[in-house]
Parts: sequence; C-alpha cells; structure tokens
Amino acid sequence: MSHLLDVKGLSIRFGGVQAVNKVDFHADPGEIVGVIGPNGAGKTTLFNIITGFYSPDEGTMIFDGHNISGLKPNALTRLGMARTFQSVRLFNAMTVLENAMVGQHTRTKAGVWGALTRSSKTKSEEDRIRERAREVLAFFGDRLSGREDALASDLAYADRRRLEIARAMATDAKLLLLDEPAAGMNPAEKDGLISQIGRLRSELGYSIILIEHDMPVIKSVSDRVVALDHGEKITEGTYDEVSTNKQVIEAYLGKAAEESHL
Amino acid sequence: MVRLETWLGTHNVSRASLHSPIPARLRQQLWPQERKLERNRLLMKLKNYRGLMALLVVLALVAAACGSSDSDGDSDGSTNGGPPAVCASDAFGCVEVASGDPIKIGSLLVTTGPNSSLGLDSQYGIEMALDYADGTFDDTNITIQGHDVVLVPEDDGCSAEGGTAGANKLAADTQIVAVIGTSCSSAALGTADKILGDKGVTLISPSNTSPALTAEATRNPFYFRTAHNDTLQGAAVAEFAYNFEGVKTAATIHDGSPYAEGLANAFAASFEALGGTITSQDAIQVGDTDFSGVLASIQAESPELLYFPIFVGEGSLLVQQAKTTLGDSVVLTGSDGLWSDDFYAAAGDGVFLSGPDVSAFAGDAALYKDIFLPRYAEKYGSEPLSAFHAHAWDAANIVLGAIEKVAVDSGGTLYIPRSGLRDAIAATSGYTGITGTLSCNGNGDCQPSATIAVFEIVGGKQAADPVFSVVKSLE
Amino acid sequence: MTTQSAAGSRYRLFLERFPVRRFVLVLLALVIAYGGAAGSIATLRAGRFSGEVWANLFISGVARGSVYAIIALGYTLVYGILFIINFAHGEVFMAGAFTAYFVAVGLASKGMLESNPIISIGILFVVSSLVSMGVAILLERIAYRPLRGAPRLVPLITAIGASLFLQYTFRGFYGANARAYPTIPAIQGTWEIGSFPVQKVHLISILGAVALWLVLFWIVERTRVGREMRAVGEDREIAALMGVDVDRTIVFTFGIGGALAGAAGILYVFLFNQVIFTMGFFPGLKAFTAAVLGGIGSITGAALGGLILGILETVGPNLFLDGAGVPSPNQLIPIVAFGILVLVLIFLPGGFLGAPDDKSRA
Amino acid sequence: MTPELRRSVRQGLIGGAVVLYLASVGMLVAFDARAIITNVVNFATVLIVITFAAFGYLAGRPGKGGEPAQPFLLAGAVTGAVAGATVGVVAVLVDFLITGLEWDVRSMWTSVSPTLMELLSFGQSPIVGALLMTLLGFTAGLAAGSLHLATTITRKVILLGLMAFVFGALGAPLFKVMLDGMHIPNRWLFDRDGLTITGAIVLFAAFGLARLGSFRVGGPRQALLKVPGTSEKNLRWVISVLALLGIAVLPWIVNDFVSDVLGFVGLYILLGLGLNIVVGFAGLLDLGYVAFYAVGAYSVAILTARSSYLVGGSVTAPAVAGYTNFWVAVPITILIAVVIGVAIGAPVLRLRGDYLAIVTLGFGEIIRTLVLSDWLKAKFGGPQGLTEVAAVPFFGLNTRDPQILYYLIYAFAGLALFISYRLKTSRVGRAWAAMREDEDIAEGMGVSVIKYKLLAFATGAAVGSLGGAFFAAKLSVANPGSFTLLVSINVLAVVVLGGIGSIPGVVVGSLVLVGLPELLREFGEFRLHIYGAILIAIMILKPEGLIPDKRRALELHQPDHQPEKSVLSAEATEGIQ
Repeated sequence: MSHLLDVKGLSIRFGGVQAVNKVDFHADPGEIVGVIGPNGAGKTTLFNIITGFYSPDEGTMIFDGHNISGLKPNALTRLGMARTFQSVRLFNAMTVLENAMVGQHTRTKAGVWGALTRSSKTKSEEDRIRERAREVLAFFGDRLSGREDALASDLAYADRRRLEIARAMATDAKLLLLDEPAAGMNPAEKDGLISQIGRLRSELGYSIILIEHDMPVIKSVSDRVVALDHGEKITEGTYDEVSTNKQVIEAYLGKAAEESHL
Repeated sequence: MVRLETWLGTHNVSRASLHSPIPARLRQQLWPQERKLERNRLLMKLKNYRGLMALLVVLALVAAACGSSDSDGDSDGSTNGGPPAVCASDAFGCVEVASGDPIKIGSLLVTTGPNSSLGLDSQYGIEMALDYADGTFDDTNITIQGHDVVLVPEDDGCSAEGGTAGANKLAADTQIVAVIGTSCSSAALGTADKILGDKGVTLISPSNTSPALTAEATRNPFYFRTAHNDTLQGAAVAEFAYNFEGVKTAATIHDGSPYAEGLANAFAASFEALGGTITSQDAIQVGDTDFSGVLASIQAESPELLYFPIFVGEGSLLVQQAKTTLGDSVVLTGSDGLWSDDFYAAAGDGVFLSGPDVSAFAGDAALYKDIFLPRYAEKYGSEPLSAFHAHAWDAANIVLGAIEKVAVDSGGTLYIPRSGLRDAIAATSGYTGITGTLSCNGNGDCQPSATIAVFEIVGGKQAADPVFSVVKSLE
Repeated sequence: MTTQSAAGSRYRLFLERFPVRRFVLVLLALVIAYGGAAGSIATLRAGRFSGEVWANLFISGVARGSVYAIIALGYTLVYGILFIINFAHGEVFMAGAFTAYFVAVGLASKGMLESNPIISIGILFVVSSLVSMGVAILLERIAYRPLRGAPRLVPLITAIGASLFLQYTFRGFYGANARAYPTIPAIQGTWEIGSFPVQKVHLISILGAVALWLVLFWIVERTRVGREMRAVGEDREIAALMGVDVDRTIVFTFGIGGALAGAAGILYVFLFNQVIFTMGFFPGLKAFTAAVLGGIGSITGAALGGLILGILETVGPNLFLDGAGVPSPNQLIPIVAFGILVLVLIFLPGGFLGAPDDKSRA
Repeated sequence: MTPELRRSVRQGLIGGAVVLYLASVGMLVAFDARAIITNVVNFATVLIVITFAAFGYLAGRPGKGGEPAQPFLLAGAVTGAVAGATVGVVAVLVDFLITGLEWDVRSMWTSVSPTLMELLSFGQSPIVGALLMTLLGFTAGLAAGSLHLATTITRKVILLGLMAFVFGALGAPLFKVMLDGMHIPNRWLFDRDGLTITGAIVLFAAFGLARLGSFRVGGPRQALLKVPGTSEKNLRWVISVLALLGIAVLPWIVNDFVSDVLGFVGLYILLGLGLNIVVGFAGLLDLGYVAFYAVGAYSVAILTARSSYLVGGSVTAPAVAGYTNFWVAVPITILIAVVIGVAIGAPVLRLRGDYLAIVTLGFGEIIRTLVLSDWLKAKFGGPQGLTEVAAVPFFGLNTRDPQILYYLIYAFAGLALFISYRLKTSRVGRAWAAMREDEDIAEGMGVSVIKYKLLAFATGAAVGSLGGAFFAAKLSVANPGSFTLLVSINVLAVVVLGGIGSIPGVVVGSLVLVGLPELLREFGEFRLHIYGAILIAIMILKPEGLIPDKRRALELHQPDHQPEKSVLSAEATEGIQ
C-alpha cells in the first residue's frame, strides 16, 4: 500500500508478439527507479501502458491509492503522473513559455465562459500559471528562462530535452517518467542532467522513473534498477546488483554479439 | 376535390389559413401598415442624402481627376425638353435613357451549375430576339428611337440566394428597364420578384412554372411569365393518361427539384380527380445513376403509367432502366425538362414527353423552324439546349413591344415610365409569338390558356406532331 | 492514506474509466441495427418484392459496386504510398469516359460498334485509360508533387481544388450537357444463367472489374514496380536509399490508378450509357467511401468495400426502409451509404481489412 | 541552343499552352464580350497580352541561387514570340481542320466557335492572324522583359497602375451604376461597360502616382503618421477607428446591391469563423460544415415562418411553432445546432483526419437529404422548402433592406470575431493548439482530447447555425438547394485562402472569395473553375494563406511525419523487433 506506483502482472500483446509479459514493478515516494534493457526490451511500451497510452491485456496498476487501469492519459496527468518521450516531442509551434503553460492544463479550470468574459478569476488563473511556468523554467537556469518567447523548435537539442522535463514538471506531478532523458547529450550536459535529476527529488520532492541506456547516468541517480528483456523483468535491485547479474549481461552482450555479427 | 382546389385556386384556401390563426387586433400590432409606410418614406429620404454623404467622401478624387471633362457628362442629362408628365404621375418614375446611352434589359437566368443549360437556352432565345427584332439576324441588336438595346445578363443560380443577389444587382442599376427571368421558380418566389417589384422593375419569366408565382396571394404586381403554369401541364398530362391512354393507375417520380416535385404533384392531383389511382409517388436524387431500387419499388405496385417530369441527366438513365425493369406495357411519360437530343437518343422510341405544343406554334411555325432553329444552331453550335428558348424569345419581344409603346422621347432623352411599362405588358393581348398567341391575364400569366401537347419519340427524335394535344386554361 | 481530492474522486475516475462514448455509440448502433432489422422483416413480411426482384437488385448492386471498386483502387493505391486522398480521382475517371465518348461516336458513325464490337470496345478501353492516365499524371506533376511532405490538410485542399478545376475544364472543352453514349448492340439484352436472365452489361461489368482487379493485384504483388510501390509506401526515405526512384514510382502509381479509373469509366458507360462533366464526382465520393469501408490502403479491401457499398445502395433502401413505411426510400440512398460508413468506422476504425489502429485508439 | 534560350522557349511554349487552354475552355470568347477600354480593347485581348507578358517576365527573371542575370530583353522577346507563335500555329491548324478537312471540330470542342477563330486571328486570314499573334507576343514579352531594367519602385508603380486600370475596367459596370446612383458625373471615366481612354489614363496615373507618393514618404503607415494628431502610439487606435467608421458608412456609400453582397460576405465571415474554430484551432477537417448552416436556417424557418407556403403552390398549415420572434428563435437554434454538432462529432472524433473528412462530408449530405426528403416533407417542405420566413425584427426597421441587414450581420460577425479572439488566446485555445499539433502529447499533458474536440465542434456548430439563421431571415426562404456540398467547400476555401487558423484571414478570404465573384458575376460561368485554380495555387505557393496565423504557418511548413509512423507506434514496434 505504501508504494506510489504499484504494477502487477502487466502484459500486452501486439499481433503475435508479447511486448510486455507479466511485469511486476513498483516505485515508492521519493524514489528514483531506473529501467534498463536492450533495444526492444519493452521499456517504452511499459511506459506507454503506465501512462495510459495503451491499455494492457492483463495486470493491475495502482497509483497513489487509485486503481488506474483503463484511465486515459489526461486523467493520469491530473492524478499526478507526467512523462517525457524518447524522441523529444514538444509543441514546436508554441513558445517555450506556452509549452510549460500547457503543462498546467489540469491544474486550471477556465472554460469557454471564462475565456469569453475574461473575469478576474480567469485572469488571476492565467497569471498564476504563467508564474508557475516561469518557476519550472527557472529550474534549468537561464537556458530556458532567458528564452521564454523563443519557439520551441528553435531551441538547441539539449534544451529541448530540458523543456520537455520542465513541461512535465509543470503538470505538478508526483511521479515523473523520463524516457531516455540523456540521449544525444554530451558528457557535460549529462553531468548537468544527473545533478538536475537529483535536485528534482531532493529539492522538489518528485519521484522519478527513468529509462536510460547510459549506464553512468543510471548508476549516479538510481536508487533501484529494474532490468527488462523480451518484455519480461529479468531482475531488480541496486545498480551494483543488477549490473553484475548474469542474465542482464547476457541480454546486453547477446545483443552486442548480434550487432557485431551484422 | 379539396386537393384539386388547392391546386387550381390557391388563393382562397391560402388566405384563410394564412390569416385565421391571428386575431385582427394582434395583427395590427404586429404589422402596423401605416407605421411601416412612414418608416419606408423616412428611409427613402435618408437614401436621398446618401448621394451627398458619398459625394463628400469621393469629392477629393473627383475634383483632382476630372475638372475639365466634368461638363460634358452633366450636360447630356436634360438640356431641353425635360421629363414628360407620365414620369411625374408614375409611382416609380421613369427610366431615363440619355442620348447615346443604350436601353438596358436585364436577364436573370441560371447560367452556371448543373442547370445551366436551362438558363443558357433562354438567354440565347433573348439574344436572338433582340437581334431579330428588326427583321434580320445580323448580330446587331435592334435600336429603339435611336437607342441601342443591350442585354445585361445575370445568373440566378437556380436558387433563392442566387436570385436575391442577381436581382439586387439588377435593381441597383437604375438604367435597367425590365428583367427577363428567372429560370427557376425558387429564384423568383418571394426573392427576385419582390426585390425587383419594390423598385418598379418588371420581371418576366420564360421558364418559371410554379403556380405560387401567379397565385393571387403570393404574386408580385410586377411579375409576368410566358411559361405555362404547372397546373396546366399537370392537368394535361393527367388527361392524356386517363382519357387518351386509358390507364387507371399511375406512379410518379421526382428528383427533388421544385420543378419536378411541383409537376408530379399537379399530375397526381389531377389524375386522382379524374378518377385514377396513384400507386406510388417516389423520388430519386440528382446525380444518381442506378435506379433499380426505385424501379423495383414502383414495379411492385404494377402501375400502367410512369410519369417522371425530371431532367436529362437522370431522365435518360431512368427511362432506359425503366424499359428493362418495368417492361413494354408501362407507358413512360416525361415533361419538357427532358426535351433534348441527348434524351431522345437515350430513351428510344415509345416514350412520351409533354410540353408546350410546338406544332401549334401556329402563326410563326415557319419562323421557328426555318429561321430560328437554323440560326440557333449556327450561332451557338448546338441544337436547343432546353425547351424554353422560344418562351424567352416571346418574353423579349413582349418587353420590346411594350417599351416601344410607352417610351417617350423628350429632347434626345428617352423616358420609359416603370408602372406604364408594367401596364403595357399586362395589356398584352393576342401577341403571336413562337409559343402561341399570348395574352397576359390579371395575375401575370401570359399563357393563361396554353396548348399542352404530348409528343412521342419516334426514330430517335421527338415526333413533329403530338399524339395528344389539349388547350388548358387557368380558372 | 490518500486524500480523496476532486482530481481523484472515485466517482470521477469511474466516469472516466467507463467508456461513456463507446457505450452510447454501441447503444446507437444497436438501435440502428434494430431499426434496420425490423424494417427488413416488415418488408419481407409485406412481400411486395419477389425473390426474383431481390436477385435482380442484388446483381445490379454488384455491378454498380464493381465500378466503385475499380475507382476505389485508384484511391487506395495513391493513399497507400502518399497518404493523401486524391479527391480529384473521380474527375480522372470522368475525363477518360468523356473523351472516349467522341471516339465511340466516331466508331458508331462508321458502323464499327455493330460490326466489330470487340475491337471497338478494346479501342474505347485504351483511349479512356490513356486519357485518364494522362490526366492523373499531370495532376500529380502539377498539383501534388510540390506538396510532398506538407501537412496532410494541404494536399487534401489542393485535391478539392483540382476536382473543381478538372470538372469545369472538361465542361469548357466538351460542353455542359449530358451526352448519350452510342449503344453497342452486342452487349444489349440478357444472358440466361440457368433459367435466370441476367443483363449482359451487368455481367460484363462484373467480369471486367474482376479482370482489372486481378491485373492490378498481379502488378502490385508480382512485378518489380509493384515491389517498389510497396517499398515507397512503407518508407519513402529508406526506399530511396535502396535505389528506388521514388518520383518515378509515384508517377507510375498515379498512372495505374488513372488507367484503372479510365477503364472503370468504360464499364460505367456500359451500365449507364451517359457522360456529363459532373459524372465523376459522386462515383468518386462513393468509391472513396468504399475504399475507407474496406480499409484504405488495401487492394482487396477496396474491392470488398465497393461491392458492399454497391449492394447496400441498391438493396438497402427497399429492404430497410420500405417496410418501415418511409416514403420514397430510394431518395435516402446517401443516408444508407454514409450511415453504413459511420457504423463500420465506429466498430472497425480501420475498415474491414485495414490495419487496425493501435490499442489506444479503441 | 544555350540553356537560357532553351528556358525561354520552354516558357514560351507553356505560355502559349495557357492561352490555348483559356481559348479551349471558352474563357476567351466569354471575356471578349467585356470591354476594357470601350471600342479599343477588350478583356480577352488583355488576358492574352497579360499571359504573354507574364511568361516573358518570368523567363527573364534571374534564376535561383545567384545565377548570372539573364539577357532578359532577349528572353522576354523570345518567350513572348514563341508563345504567340504557338497560339498562331494551332489556330492555323484548327482552321485547316475545319475549312480544309471539313472536320466538325466543334462537335467535340464546343468552345471552338467561329467567334473564337476570329478572335485569335484578329479578324484576318489565319496566316496573317498567326503572324500578328506572334508579333503581339514578341512585343508583350519584350515590354515585360524590359521591366527587369527598371528599379523596383518603378516596376511596382507600373504594375499597380496597370492593375488599377484592369480592375477599374472590370468593375466598370458596377462602379458606373454606383456613381450614377450618387449623381456623380462619370461619362469622362466610363463608357458603357468599359473605360474611356481618358479614364484609362487617369486610373493608371492616379494609382501609379499614389503608389509613387507613398513610396516617397515611406509607405502608407508613414503617410498616416504625418497627419496631425497621430503618433506611433495611437496609430492602432486611429486605424481601428477609421476602419470602424469605414464599415459603418460603407452601405450608404455603395448601393443596395453592394450592400447585399457585403451582407453575404458577412454571412461567410460568420461561417468562416465557425469553421476556423474547427479546422484552424482544433485541427479537425470538417467537410460537412454546411450541415450546421442548414440546421440554423431550417430551425429559424420552422420557428419563425408566419406560414409555410410551399413553392409548389399548396399551403401547409402554419409552421410548427409559427410566429416565434427571431430573437427567441436564435438561442433555440443555437442549442439545436450544438446538440447536433455533438451528436455528429461524438462517433467520429477518434477517427484519423482523413476519415473524419469523409464522414463529416457524409453527415452534410445526410442533413441535406433529410430536409429534401419526401419522408420529412411535412416538417421541412421537401424540395420546395419553407417560405415566408419572418424578417429579423429590429426596432421596427425593415431588415430585408440590404443596407439595414448589413449592420445586423456585421454586428454578429463582430461578436463571432470577439469570441474567436478570446477563445484563441485562452486556456481553451492553448489546449486546442496543443491537441492540433500533437494529439498524443496533448493528452499526455492532461488535455482531454475528446472534450476539446467536442467543444470545437459545438462552438463551430453554434456559429455556423447563426449564419444559417440570418441566411433564412435574409432570403425569407429555406430550401434544400441552398445547402449543398459546395457551401462546405466554399467556406473551407475562405478559411484556407485567408490562412488556416487566422482570424483576420477569414475576413479577407470572404471578401476575396465571396465578395469579388459576386461583383464580377457575369463571369459566373467560370467562377468555380477559377476557384479550383485558386485553391491549388494557394496551397502550392502560400499554404499559410494571405494573412497567415503565425503559429499555424509554422506548422504548415514543418514536414509531416508519415502518419503510419507516429512516434508512439514506432515505439510500439520496438517491442516487436
């Protein structure tokens, strides 16, 4: 009961392929969980199921005391879950600030009537979310803060990744699911990211699940690591435990061997 | 019988049902005539000032640009003579045609969209009438008292909005003497007829057949037509079916156009009044090609005659499929919407079509066959596109005749009183046109008694002589 | 341990989890299905139509559907590789049949249609297909090629524009009136199948459509260019990297689609004997509906969709509506056609044979 | 042949083909009836010259990427001459077919009339005509090529002058009627339906000089700033006030017809704004928007018709609820439209964009079929429709008068503008924008896609039905012929031309696509023809429209990911590999 997210027996099939098979998995409040596995292990599919983009064939999911299976992504966002995507997906035609403001959608109420009358209530709500959006942008220093009115599509790659995290933060989530946040970053940027992820938990109190291929990043930030292969959970534990696990090494090496073979 | 009355004497029934639900007192409150008139008068005054207001706005431009040439424009108007007395007494005044200016006649016909052949055909008829009015086809229009007569063509779009826009455009031109149109009843009723009538512009239609346009309750005083009322044609076809063919059961099909539905209903009412039975009244969609479904449904009741007053596109297909589905024993009858070579070719022999009795275009059959038709083919490169070119020709000639009758020259300017022109058209009597001898009745029907005939298609052509012909009169 | 905030109230979550929309839709579908079934039973009970009538309606529906199916192939091919709806495809179909009309008139005046029906029909097919193919290729070159990679709304609007433009171009060329195709005596009348008379034109249209479908199937599945088409449809960039000439393949696709439309035009005039500049629009629309019904992108689906739509349009109004006491049921064909489309898409968002959407798109 | 020459010849051939196309669809003959300068030159000739000149100009244009400048005089002349020769040669050939071989060309190509042949050969023998045509092409091309010599300003001044002169001449019948109505002497300017020679020179000079003048002071904006009392600060205000004033006095300057046209433009602004919410804001392609227009018109007709005369002449009983006041009927109508909008939207919102387009189109047809049907004739009047719809009651004014109705329509168009702006810049608008750009992510950020799509549909339906309500009250009738698929396409074209998602774009789109064709009604035969060409041209040359919406323009220039390859499903395949 004390888990923030508790997933049991999760399975999904696509056509003839068992993409995720009976995965049990949990995350506690304030915890950072790393998910690793070779390409095609089902990590992102797992994320997609948890965040409501796919409905699982089997399994139960409890988040923050609510049974969340069958809920749509927008409902999950309202309950306090937010994610980023493996390939950055921002609203490219919006400014940096607007991207963050969209994140506040579930925390605001103004509807058509509010939009038309622009009552003081609506106005103060708009002001509030603008403030809040600036706040999350400020977390990443002047990389984003200074460029509020720039179009998201004009940002540098690493900044786009940061903006995506900022947008997720803006939803006022309890749990952030980050899908390969370090992909495509240079070592200096990765170091920055590692510290930022740490601060997300220590300063802002987010719980985090992240998928990552970059083992140093996993090693530096994760409290606990879950390893997947062929849609199944192979093992779980601290980084050191997992990284020495025979099955994990085989999964990665096997993959590597295959690649070299090609 | 009640139904027949509804068709033949629209006004009696309609007035009752229009007015009965509202007590007189309430009606007064809703539409206080006096106040309305007062308001209109005020508005008219305002409109008079409009020129002044606008003048201020464009003054700069005019002053800068024209200085010198200003004078000759102004002097043409009324140097000597001045308007004759009829203009002052005419409720809508006169059209003033300055010397050297043409007399403008408008047309409001469907020239775009799927029904354009109907309107273009009429427009060609008018163009040829204006050309031939001086007795020769020479591509030069007639002149009346030294003024060229020109046609200002407009599109009625075969719809209420098209009729409104076109009528507004024509009405805005104070030089327009009369308008020939509309093609489609829906473009006229309550829209074009009212807009033009409010300005005192006479509207005379070559192809409107809806009874409502000349029904007392709904007719506009400036509305006329040379086409025959649906009521006449529906009744004539019913007589053809019941008396001539001797069938006792019939089915109808319309295509969702007001024309077809009106005729089908008129036929059904008359046929039942004669004692026949309507087995089914069906409908198709414009654009359909496969009618097996509707024909199966008709066949199930095995009528002896099928009446389909629709248009060529669907008509040709329907008649071919009807022949295979219903068999040879069923009499197939259409109407003048189907008059076209394409239909004759597709339909084949043994199909009947009703319409104005072209063979009884008595006086001027020679004109029609030997002069009109060859010239039409030469000028427009095809056989007539539809059935109403002759009605348009007659309408144009009636208008020209009326203009000649009422136009007054005064100091080089021609004055044509608007109400006077309307009255002259209304007084048309015994005019021998192509479509017959025309006399306008008090409700604007210039063919109050038309000879409606039914022709058979023989040898891929409409037979020259009708198998059945009857003179039908309104009232 | 959790606070029951408004955001997480059990009631609200229940509502969100409960597929209200789907529930309502299923209910709606059931009502419609019940109405259709009740109407059908009433019709059949009333017995206005004999079995022979139903059979005739069915065959004429299949013939109509065959034409839809062949036009639909053009939609499906283009959609399959470019993911655009070539809204002007109906006009491509019109162009061929309309132009071939003049050839047919010429042949008729020489008596060829009577003396050499097979050669004449062959000539008509070739002319119609070539013209339609030319128009389709021009269309691709002028209207669609500059728009590769643009958002999908853009080529769709272009296609609507092209549809109007082509219609009125041919109206300007050949005139506004409907023209009756000269009849080919050899294909008039009926053939007896068993003891059941079937109109020759129906049978020829159906067989012609089957042949055309087989040819297309063979091209796509068995030839090099077919493989290239499939490759381009799968991933344009990778296909280009593999040495496929993408532009040429796309032109080829439009060409085949156009040629099929031209051939369908001749089948159409066998059935309906008439051409007019607006003749392409509604068959085009129906064919597109058929392609969507069958699952756009699928060749078999297009054929299936066309047949089902054709049959439903012919049989449907009399079957479902007549017994329910609806007057002039055949006027309501659009309601039957589009109603079926909506019903199918509710339950099978990808059409009968289309790839079902991913799991979130329930 | 040098590449430059080859390019010129190719351009010339295309130019010739364009003229031949215009001839073969009948445009030239139709436009021959319209004078530009009365008794001197008509529109057909001007059109031919414009085509030759345009291709001559293009041929001389320096190529992309800093190619060396072309010998533009030569290029222009060659292009023009080739184009002229192409036309001439084909004309000679056709003439030979007709007179020499006695082939009845016109039985197939209906537009190839004697008038056309005479037009193309300038009334001379075919050979002489062809030579003249070549000469005309040469001259036009040379003149156009020499434009490259001129400075940008001179070029623009000349072009504007020419445009003013052509449009002035095309609008001549209308302008003449307007001036006549105001009793302003105009004989020096217009002669019958064209310009006088003086008029042509004056128009050319006036607009050319005005343009030159505005260049001198640095554009119209700077010119306006010179007016005492205006500053950068209050310029916006000044412009708004001027615009409002202009809108307010407009119907009294122009005549009833133009007011009527403007009223119609206003209706399309309403419809366009409604559809813009659906297509532009929410990104849902709705091809059946006419459904709501029809719902609005028919609801108001049924509610307010004093009685329901059928055009066929029979009179049904007074309509269901007869005599309802228009202002009471409108909210009911909007409510009905919203319900129908949601009902139409609900089943199809989850469909892919293309499917949505075809299904909405189907719904439009279904609504039209229903009001047309014999089945519901008792309610909707069948093909004859409903007549005697009451005029809008408004302080006892005659609202059938186009000049009065104008204000009512524009008041509501203004309201719709206001609603559009407010919605666009609100939380709702942000949610729509997010959803339009990436539905999955928007949902991931907490936007309920279903809710916001339905909201867009409902809002669009409400605005569209308002347009329909005014339509019925304006015409006094509602009949099914007014609610065809073409209306949906027209409204879509308005939105697209102005710029998808752009609010001022809708206004401009309506003026151009609805206003202009109404004013040039005699070319009505070619209206849809030209319409189609405009849709294609806009999408190829400027897909963001005339007045682009910033955000939308950006999206339209982003390459689209192939639909089957959305990132989510690409990730899904990860599990399959």
